[in-house]
Amino acid sequence: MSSSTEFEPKIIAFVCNWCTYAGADLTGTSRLKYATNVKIVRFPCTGRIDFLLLLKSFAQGADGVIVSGCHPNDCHYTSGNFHARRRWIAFRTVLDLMGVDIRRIQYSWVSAAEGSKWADLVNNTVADIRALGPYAEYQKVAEYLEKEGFDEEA
Amino acid sequence: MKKLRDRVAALLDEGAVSLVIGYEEGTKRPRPLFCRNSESSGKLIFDSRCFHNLAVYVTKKELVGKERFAVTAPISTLRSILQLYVENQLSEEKLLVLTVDLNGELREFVTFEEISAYVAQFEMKRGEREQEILSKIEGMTREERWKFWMGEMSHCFKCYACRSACPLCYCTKCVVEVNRPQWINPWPSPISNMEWHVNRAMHMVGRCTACGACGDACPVGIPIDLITRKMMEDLAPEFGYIPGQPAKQGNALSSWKLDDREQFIR
Amino acid sequence: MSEKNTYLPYLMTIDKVIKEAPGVKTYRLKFQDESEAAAFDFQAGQFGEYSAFGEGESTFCIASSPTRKGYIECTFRDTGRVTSGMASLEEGSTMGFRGPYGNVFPLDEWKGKNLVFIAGGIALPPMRCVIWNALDLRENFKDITIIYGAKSVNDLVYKEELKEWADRPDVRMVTTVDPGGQTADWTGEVGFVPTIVETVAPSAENTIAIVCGPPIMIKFTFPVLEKLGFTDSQVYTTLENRMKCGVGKCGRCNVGKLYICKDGPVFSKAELNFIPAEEY
Amino acid sequence: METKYISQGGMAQWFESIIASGKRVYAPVNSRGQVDFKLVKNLSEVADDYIQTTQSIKASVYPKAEVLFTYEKDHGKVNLSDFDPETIPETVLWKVHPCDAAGFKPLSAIFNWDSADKLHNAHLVKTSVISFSCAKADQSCFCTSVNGSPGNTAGSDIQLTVLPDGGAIAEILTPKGEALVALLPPVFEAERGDKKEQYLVDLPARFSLEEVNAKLNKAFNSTVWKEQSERCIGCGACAFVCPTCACFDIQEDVHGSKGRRIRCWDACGFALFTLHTSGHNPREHQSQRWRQRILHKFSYMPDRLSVVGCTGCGRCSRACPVDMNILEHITSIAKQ
Repeated sequence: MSSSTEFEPKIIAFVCNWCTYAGADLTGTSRLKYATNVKIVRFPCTGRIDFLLLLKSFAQGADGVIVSGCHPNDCHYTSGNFHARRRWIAFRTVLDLMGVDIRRIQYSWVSAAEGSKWADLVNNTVADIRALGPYAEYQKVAEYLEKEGFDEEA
Repeated sequence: MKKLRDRVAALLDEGAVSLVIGYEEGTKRPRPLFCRNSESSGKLIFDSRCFHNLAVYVTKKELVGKERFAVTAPISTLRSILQLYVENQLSEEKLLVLTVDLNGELREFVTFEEISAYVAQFEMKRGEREQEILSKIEGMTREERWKFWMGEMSHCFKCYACRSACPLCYCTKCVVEVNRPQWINPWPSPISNMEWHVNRAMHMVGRCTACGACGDACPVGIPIDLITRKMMEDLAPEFGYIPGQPAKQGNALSSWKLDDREQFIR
Repeated sequence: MSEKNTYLPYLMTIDKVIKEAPGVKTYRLKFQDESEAAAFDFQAGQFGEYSAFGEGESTFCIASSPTRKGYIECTFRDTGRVTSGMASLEEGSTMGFRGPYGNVFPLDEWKGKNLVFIAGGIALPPMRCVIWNALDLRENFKDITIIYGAKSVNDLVYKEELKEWADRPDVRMVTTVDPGGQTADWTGEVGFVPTIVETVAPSAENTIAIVCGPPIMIKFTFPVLEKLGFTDSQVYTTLENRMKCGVGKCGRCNVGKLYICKDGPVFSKAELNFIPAEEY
Repeated sequence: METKYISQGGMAQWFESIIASGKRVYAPVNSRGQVDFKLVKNLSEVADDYIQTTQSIKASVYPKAEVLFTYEKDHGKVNLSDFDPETIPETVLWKVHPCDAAGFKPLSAIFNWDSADKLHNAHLVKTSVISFSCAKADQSCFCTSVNGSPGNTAGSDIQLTVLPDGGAIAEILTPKGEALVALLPPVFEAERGDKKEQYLVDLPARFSLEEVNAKLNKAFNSTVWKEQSERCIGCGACAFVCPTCACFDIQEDVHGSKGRRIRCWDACGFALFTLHTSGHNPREHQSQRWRQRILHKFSYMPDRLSVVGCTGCGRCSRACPVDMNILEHITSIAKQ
């Protein structure tokens, strides 16, 4: 029923290979329906997901980002997700200080057995981002190159 | 001052050290001095205006050479030296640390344990400038913070003085120089400038000792030191370390706790 | 007045891909615009800036001879962002080229002389240009000797051409590999280039030696040539430094006062005496 | 060249007519504790009490990052679109110091010495410089030692020398300057015989360029480079605030099938500036890079381009985090 003018959020999901990717796979094989706004990028482990990738996603036009992996104690590499969790805490702190809209980054644990949790996660995130609207604030700045030579006043 | 000069001259004359990194009077304010013989020790000064972080030089191999050397270190430099030691960048055999304490007494630290005990007496506090800007930022809405920092970031022209002045930025190849993939664009633009400074802050988590060298070095006056300082303040209680003192249990991002906060994770 | 934008490359089509050695390829490039092709001219020794669109530009010599019209060739090793971008291109894809830049080998001055070409490893491409140039004008020169060495048999580039040169009666071809780099059926020499130059011992009489290779090879070959009686004005080399613009502006490639991109890349040993060796 | 008098009120009216003409006007503005050139609309925004802007006016004719051309890939083919000089707007730089205006000559010498640089020249054509002679200087200033002076008109289209009454001597130096005067001719009154020199700061020369040049010709292997550069931490602050430093990098910005090639500022002081792919680095040590900076400005450029690569603005000394003072270093080389 969506009209052509309704905002469809673009969402990039960075997921670990062992839990969330398998979980998302289960969502599909279980024939659970969920929003199609998400593009999945598979990583070996949440510990491998560089924080700059999240910023790159916004610069390239994403309105929201999902980062998801194994539940604590379930990491295929024992502690990758614990390291990732620490990094997320730090990353949220610095992004919040810089005034980046951290509501647009959704972190989650989704196991290989949680197909329905993945569907809920995506649906909820899409709804949240839809309510927030496009991340134009970030995208506008990302397009900017020093054309004028001197700094323009903001 | 005389005690310091005499001691440095003696160290150099005895051959106990081959180099002493200290301060001399500069054209605007004190600047780093490299004493390689006892004559130049007469130029040494050490007072409250000496705040350039000399720890930036102690990891430069072409500068310090293979022999034992000494550094005259105010508190900020001491903190950085400790952090560098924790990161296995320094050894006690190679470095002798001198300072003048609050009573004007010359002190010599042979072990890092001694430095650690000395540094622990000093609490990290915001200075007037830090307090003024940070409380302004803390009072802003998210949108205002974004506007504030984007305004600041638009001034950055990527001279990397912040990186060069930081004692803890000792990587031989920085992430900005990696071009496969090109993580951070080499030209200045507000977004890539922000990516660089966020990246710098992330690499400093649990390591930054808030010496302020990066902010002081910035030729265009961006208060970048406050990004890492605020990170330090906010994350120290969370990750269980004391600001300005190296974490005993390893660096914040190379360790973790089972009960790290996770209410933001769905 | 419409000035030309120096940085705007010619569009080229990759006409042919030749695999030379592990990681080393030669591309034959043809101009997409016929009027540009007709107006284009270069001389042996010159170089250009090659673009892989999406990755950037990289500096290589023009490896084909100016006597072979209608195309240029470049030989490169897949080592960095641009070269790996180039290596992933296929026949028929588009590349960019700016040039020709830099000075030239003074082939006219060398008329009636013997030529000795000494090259090592991936430094044969700049030499190949002038070798073919000389061979295509064979009657202009007396004896031609080519001494070429690489780390191993596998690392020799232009294998077909090495054979062709070896088979020519009017060329003395010596190929060598570093000790340990030979294969069971290797029939060439075994030894480092400077040593082989000493054994081959070309006469310095009325001869020009052109040396091109890694800095270490050049460093040890120059004294050998001196011992054989070559004066500084009889020895030529081409230098390489990192470049971005190719036209003397970006500030990278200068050696003392001289810009390799403008005053070089071809230098006689006599000219090298006036620039600081530590900067190249 | 013609000399006129313009009153304080006249200057304000003239400024307004320049703004009204639609040209972009950049002037020194004091904000965030720094004075730098910014787009302005009112004379009241222009900073008053300062010695020098942090950055030079270099960026007006040589932007920090500029698109050389754009391209689009389409099934193995590539379509190029060239840089268009028409996109550059008419720009007026207000209240430029003579040392900044003088920087255009060495900058253009680098960009045009062999082949013309289309981008730089496009900016140059569209840029007019209204300089203000200097009544003040600080201990970093040394324009008089490098062929300049507080009233040097090189590179300016109009130079104003402010008088005690708030008015100014207006030297109209070029056709571009005349065009600016033509925006409001009546405010340019007949000159009153004011002596310009009287209103300039007195800045004795600190060294002789010829002497420095002669010393540098023999200094390549001197130990002075290592001694002077020991405290240098290898950042690019000096190069980026310099009005004449022109070293650049060429980089690629790609988004899917579209891309643009970008020229951006670079600095010879960076460790990786000259690094070869092989790992070999001709200027591996900071001392070699410091030597390159000084020799390029004071030896190579005078010899090859007949222009000294320094205008004595002193910005590098002010910007340096570790007090690498160029005046101090050059003076000590001259005395050796």
